[in-house]
Amino acid sequence: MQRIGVFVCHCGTNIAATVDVKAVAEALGHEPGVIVSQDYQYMCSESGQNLVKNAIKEHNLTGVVVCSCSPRMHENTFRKAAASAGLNPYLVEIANIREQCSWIHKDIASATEKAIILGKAAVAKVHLNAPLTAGESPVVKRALVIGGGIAGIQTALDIAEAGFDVDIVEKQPTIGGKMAQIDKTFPTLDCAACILTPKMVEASQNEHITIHSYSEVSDVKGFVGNFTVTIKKKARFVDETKCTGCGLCTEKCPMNKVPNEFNMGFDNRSAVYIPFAQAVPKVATIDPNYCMMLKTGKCGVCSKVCSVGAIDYKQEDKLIEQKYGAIVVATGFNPINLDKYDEFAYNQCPDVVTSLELERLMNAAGPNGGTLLRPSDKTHPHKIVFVQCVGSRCDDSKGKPYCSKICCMYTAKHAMLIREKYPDTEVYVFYIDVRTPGKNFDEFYRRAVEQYNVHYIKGMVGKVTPRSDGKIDVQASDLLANEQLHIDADMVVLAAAIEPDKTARPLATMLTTQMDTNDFFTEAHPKLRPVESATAGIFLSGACQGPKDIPETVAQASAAAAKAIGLLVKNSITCNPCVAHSDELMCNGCSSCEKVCPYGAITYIDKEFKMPDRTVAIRRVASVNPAVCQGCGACTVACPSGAMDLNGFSNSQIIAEVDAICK
Amino acid sequence: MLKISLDKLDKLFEAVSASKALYVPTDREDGGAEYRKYESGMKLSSALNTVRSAKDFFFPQTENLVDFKMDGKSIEVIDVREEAEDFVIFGVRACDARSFTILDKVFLAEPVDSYYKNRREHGTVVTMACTRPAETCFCGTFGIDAASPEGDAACYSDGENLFIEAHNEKGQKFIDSVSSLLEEGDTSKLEETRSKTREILKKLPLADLTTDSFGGDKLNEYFNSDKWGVLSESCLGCGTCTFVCPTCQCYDIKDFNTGHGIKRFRCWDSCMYSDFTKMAHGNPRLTQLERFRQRFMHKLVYFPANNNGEFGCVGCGRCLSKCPISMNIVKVMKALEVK
Amino acid sequence: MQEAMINKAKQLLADGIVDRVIGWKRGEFVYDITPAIFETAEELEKDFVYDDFTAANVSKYLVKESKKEGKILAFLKPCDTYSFNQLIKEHRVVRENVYIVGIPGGPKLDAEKIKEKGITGILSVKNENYTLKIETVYGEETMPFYEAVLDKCASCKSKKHMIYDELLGEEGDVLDSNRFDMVEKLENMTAQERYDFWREQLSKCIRCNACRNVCPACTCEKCVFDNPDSGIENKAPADSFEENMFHIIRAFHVAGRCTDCGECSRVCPQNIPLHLLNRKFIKDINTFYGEYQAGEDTTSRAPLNEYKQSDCEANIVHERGAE
Amino acid sequence: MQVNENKEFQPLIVAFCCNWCSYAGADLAGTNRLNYPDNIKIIRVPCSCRVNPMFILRAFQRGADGVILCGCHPGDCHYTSGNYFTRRRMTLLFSMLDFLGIERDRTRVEWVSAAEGAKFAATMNEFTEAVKKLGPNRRLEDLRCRKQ
Repeated sequence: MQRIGVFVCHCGTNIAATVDVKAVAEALGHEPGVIVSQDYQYMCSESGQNLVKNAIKEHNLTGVVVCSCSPRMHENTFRKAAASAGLNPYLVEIANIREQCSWIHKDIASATEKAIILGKAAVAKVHLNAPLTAGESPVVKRALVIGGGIAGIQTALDIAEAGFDVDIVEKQPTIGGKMAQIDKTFPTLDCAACILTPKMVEASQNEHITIHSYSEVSDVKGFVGNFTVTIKKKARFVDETKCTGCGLCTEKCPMNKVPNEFNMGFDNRSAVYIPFAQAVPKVATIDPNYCMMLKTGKCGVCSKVCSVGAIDYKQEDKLIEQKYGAIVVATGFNPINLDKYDEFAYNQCPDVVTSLELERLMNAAGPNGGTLLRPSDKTHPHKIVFVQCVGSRCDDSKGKPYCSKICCMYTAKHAMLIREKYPDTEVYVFYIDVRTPGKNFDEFYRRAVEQYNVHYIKGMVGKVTPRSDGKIDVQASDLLANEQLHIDADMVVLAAAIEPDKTARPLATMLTTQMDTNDFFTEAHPKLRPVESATAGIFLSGACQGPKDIPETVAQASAAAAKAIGLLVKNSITCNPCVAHSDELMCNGCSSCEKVCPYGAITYIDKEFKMPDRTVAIRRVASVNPAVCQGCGACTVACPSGAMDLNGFSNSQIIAEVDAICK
Repeated sequence: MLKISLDKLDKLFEAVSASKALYVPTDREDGGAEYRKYESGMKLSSALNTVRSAKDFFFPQTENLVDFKMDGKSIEVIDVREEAEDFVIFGVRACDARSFTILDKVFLAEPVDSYYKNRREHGTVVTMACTRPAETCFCGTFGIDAASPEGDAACYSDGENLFIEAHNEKGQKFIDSVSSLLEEGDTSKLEETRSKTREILKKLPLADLTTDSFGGDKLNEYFNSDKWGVLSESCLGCGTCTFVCPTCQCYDIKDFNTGHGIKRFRCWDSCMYSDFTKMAHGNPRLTQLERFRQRFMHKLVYFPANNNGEFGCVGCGRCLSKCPISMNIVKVMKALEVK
Repeated sequence: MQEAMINKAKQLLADGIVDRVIGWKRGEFVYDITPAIFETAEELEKDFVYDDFTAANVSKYLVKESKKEGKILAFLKPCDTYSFNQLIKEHRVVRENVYIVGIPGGPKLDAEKIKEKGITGILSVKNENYTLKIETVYGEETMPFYEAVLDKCASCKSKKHMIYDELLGEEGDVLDSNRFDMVEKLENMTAQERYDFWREQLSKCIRCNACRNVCPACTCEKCVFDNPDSGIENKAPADSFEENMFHIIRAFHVAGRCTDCGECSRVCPQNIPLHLLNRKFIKDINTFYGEYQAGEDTTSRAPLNEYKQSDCEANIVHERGAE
Repeated sequence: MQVNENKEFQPLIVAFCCNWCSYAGADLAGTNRLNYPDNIKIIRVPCSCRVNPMFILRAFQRGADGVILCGCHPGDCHYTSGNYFTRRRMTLLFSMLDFLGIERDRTRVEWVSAAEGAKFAATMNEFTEAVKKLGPNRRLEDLRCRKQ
């Protein structure tokens, strides 16, 4: 039999002025199960709380209803009070008779009547409340950062700085990412390599950081504080521990006509290679697609020249399993493929390049040693046309609906750098809008226009046609002057839209995180939780969450690190006990709940059951991980059999409230 | 025998319904027939029988037994029983008429079911002889003559006139109440019709089905028969057969919380349901095989064992045409019977 | 076709590819055909039937049967393959334990439709050039084949099998059916007319649960209506509200999962057009969220288990059509 | 259903409010002393997606004349996606109720943020008026539950 105490608060005159609190206490005292019903001036005050505590002890209460202000205000207060008096805190319910009654109604009679109904609903609910205990789940004090670009490096450094072990998984042979390919950075025009490579070295030397280069995440299990991740270390056919990075093998390799992806294919590398001089780890990798030894078994030059015997043609992919408390996703971006953009002649004309290709063409470590030459005939271009928004802000299926955010600024940078170095070169920029919000960004762009006389023309390029004389005819419209233009350019640079890395979607599936339709990871809250994914323990860093420039990426990387550290410093996490749970006898394993869970808290297990007909059967049933579940209840409605229910807001509790209100 | 011309039937209905509720089978738009309370202009159904049996009149699908009024912590018990008003059911077929005898054995035996008895006493059953039995009919198996139905009063049609005779006092009272509309008629054509009907009954596909292999003493013979597995394997466990059956009499008693009180009601239950007769310890019949067996064993063995050999089936054929998977008592009897 | 099926089943049994066969067994009459399991060639020879009255969808039986030892052969009509696919998607059947032979589907006949014509005492029914020759104890009757076709077949959505290991007979196409016509007709009525229509229909309900128990999408271990703790348990409609609620919730629980196999209406002893409720959901899903056919595949997300940010708001219901 | 002195029909309205946005919005309406009718009785749920169609039917069964469901604006759900599921479920449910001839103005979904106290009050005022116009719920009530 329930022994329920009801406590009606006056809240000074806040409630008592419009609600007859005595009448409310009197009426609720007659409800079944209620054995004590009192009113008091300020229930949340020390003495008010004592009233509740004493009543719990004196009457051995099994449930408490406080008719007072919003539960958002004092639910915790009264739960704590109950707990200190030895009553499970989840046996307390609040009837909101202030914000939702006394403050909005003027007529005392009807406000009192409503307060009584709200109180009855709370009594009806508390009848069905079950004592709940917040579970605890230990936290593994190690973080995983997926992606070794500037975002991943920064996050890893910050986490390591706090004293936690952190592993970086990078699919390329070296960390560094896109930033390593960039020449200069806006708006300061300092050299990207000069600011990035010290960080790469720092990461490699930090005792807390382990870099798994040339590796991929192949499986993720577990949940916040306790992920088990399988990392596939791809065979690089070079013993990382032995290789000194001397580079002799790369010089001697006879297969030296492999397109060099680091330089966007503008020059060649050998089959055994180190991506670039400052690569971290500085270890050679054998490209199995080109290596003669691996393909035909005939060659072995690199093995012969290696003085430390690091070459190992028999090396195989290796799976390593590691436990982590937190995972940070930093998988970054790529420019989109421009094959569908025939109008810009990207595939027909070598002098039509993307902005990232231009970075390499202008880079001192690039194919031309930093001299800007046309890829076709290695001559100086004198007229360069930049086309903005190639594939960005597109409403057709060819491109992306969003703004890639960084193009306006890097194009201004390119234009400025070219005008600075080659003042005889004319630069045209065709744009839809110039978007330069950011510290010193607009000033930077205005310098390009005002100081460097870059021709900014509002309008889209309609067609790019390579001509037989080597020039490129650029047909465009100038929207402001309202005229059609033809420019005979030497080079055309396309600001290709950027998109999330292709590895992101399968990764999101493994991590049970959400993605938007463009494959950008979805943050837990667009304003208030921008670096967390909705899945607890998974954080987002850099362009995997949305287009970002370097300063923003680094800021977000550090923010993600801070969130991860906030998790890792805890020895265990307290779980919200108001979580879903599945009645295994009723569950039919249909997976509906799993599909609507935003947190990946539901998994399926095959379990042996004694069936009602005395047989034993293996059944697939849902299992909710209380450490991951956040208690939204989406699964409870998706479940047709009603096997899934929610602690604290159970079907029967809500129905009891409905019944009480409609009585 | 007294008669009334078939085209004056509405006059008879008007007269009866003027003083008490009269229920007649009528056609629904969807092709089925059902009993409806007679109102002017209503046409008597031409269908052989109604989809639901006539047992509803005495044993409705749900019925309120008692109310509890709750006010705060106090509970008051309210007796909802009221004396039923007189009513007449017209057009009951021979099979359904026999079903009342079977239900009486259950509900009127001690302890008497006062709710059932109340309605039974106030209801007059006017039956109607069949002239066009269907292939699913097998009332003859249970000794029922479709051409001479039981009931308080019985009607027979010869295609032009409706003849009516009383079987008891209640029936006589009914006839007396409409005697001004009736006149003495020549039954020679009627006898012809009845013998024709009996000829048809003999030609029906199930005419040779007998109960010879069944009865109260056959428990051991059939309970562990290996036929039950195959017979029940496709049973969906729905309640169609039990709910259209005129003799199924099981019910469940439940409480419904109205918010301001409790209504204790009973409703039909089905032995085909997995929670049938579920008790604190669980369920006595755990598999569909057991539940399926229960239903047919009850009709063919247990019921006759307790009721002087009377079977719990009247051969109306409803389950034959309504079972979603066409499994039925005839198939069970044919599978089990010893030839 | 029946002969070819029996031969196929005998061969698969003989080759040890399957251990059992689920099909249909001959009844007492021409139309009362029962789904059944066959284990030997002799049983098949004796009782296996596939004809114009063989309408029952056997896919739901595979929930149980596929979990037993050995492999079972199931003959699935096109409409049944949708149900089976949906069951695979919801992990209700063990695919590996079922050998599916796709067979041509309907139109199948409805004995009730014949009886509605006043034809009774049926002894045999023969289809001669789409005229039914019906022998009865009262003499021979005829009626056009198409007037006796099951409603579910009259608005057939597909003659194409969505899943099979082997096909017998020709493969058909997905059809451009008129299955939403009645739903549309109701939508165009006034609210009062719709209310009256459904009250008349649903008040016939005797809560026999045939619709639920035959439904291949209703495979819950324990139905909410049988569960005293669910808050909506009820065994018999004691009030018109309960008639409404049962059918609303039943249809809602299969919304986005119902393949429109039509079994619910076929088995309803009271001829309630239950499929209209399911079709209403299907039509709404198609209109609001894009064409979706449950059972077409085994991987797509059910419409109620996914969303788009651009989905319409619920008040679209208030904005549409006449009140 | 309540009948006050001047015999104007007073509908009973159940409002399900998600804890994070709409319930907070209702609190804000209170804090700002924005009046709305006492016909509205709020039930707090963690997220609008917790609301099972059977709760809504239950309310009508027990005598509610209108049911309104409030949640975070699309995109702002505390649980990221709950209200998107709510939107689909309720669109279909309401459409079905409409199909069965239940007055469509008895049900509503409204997105109210924690900052929209004024919107909450205005919505409740509007909804109450709309339900008043319809009169008592007769098509989806359980006669056994009607108050004598």
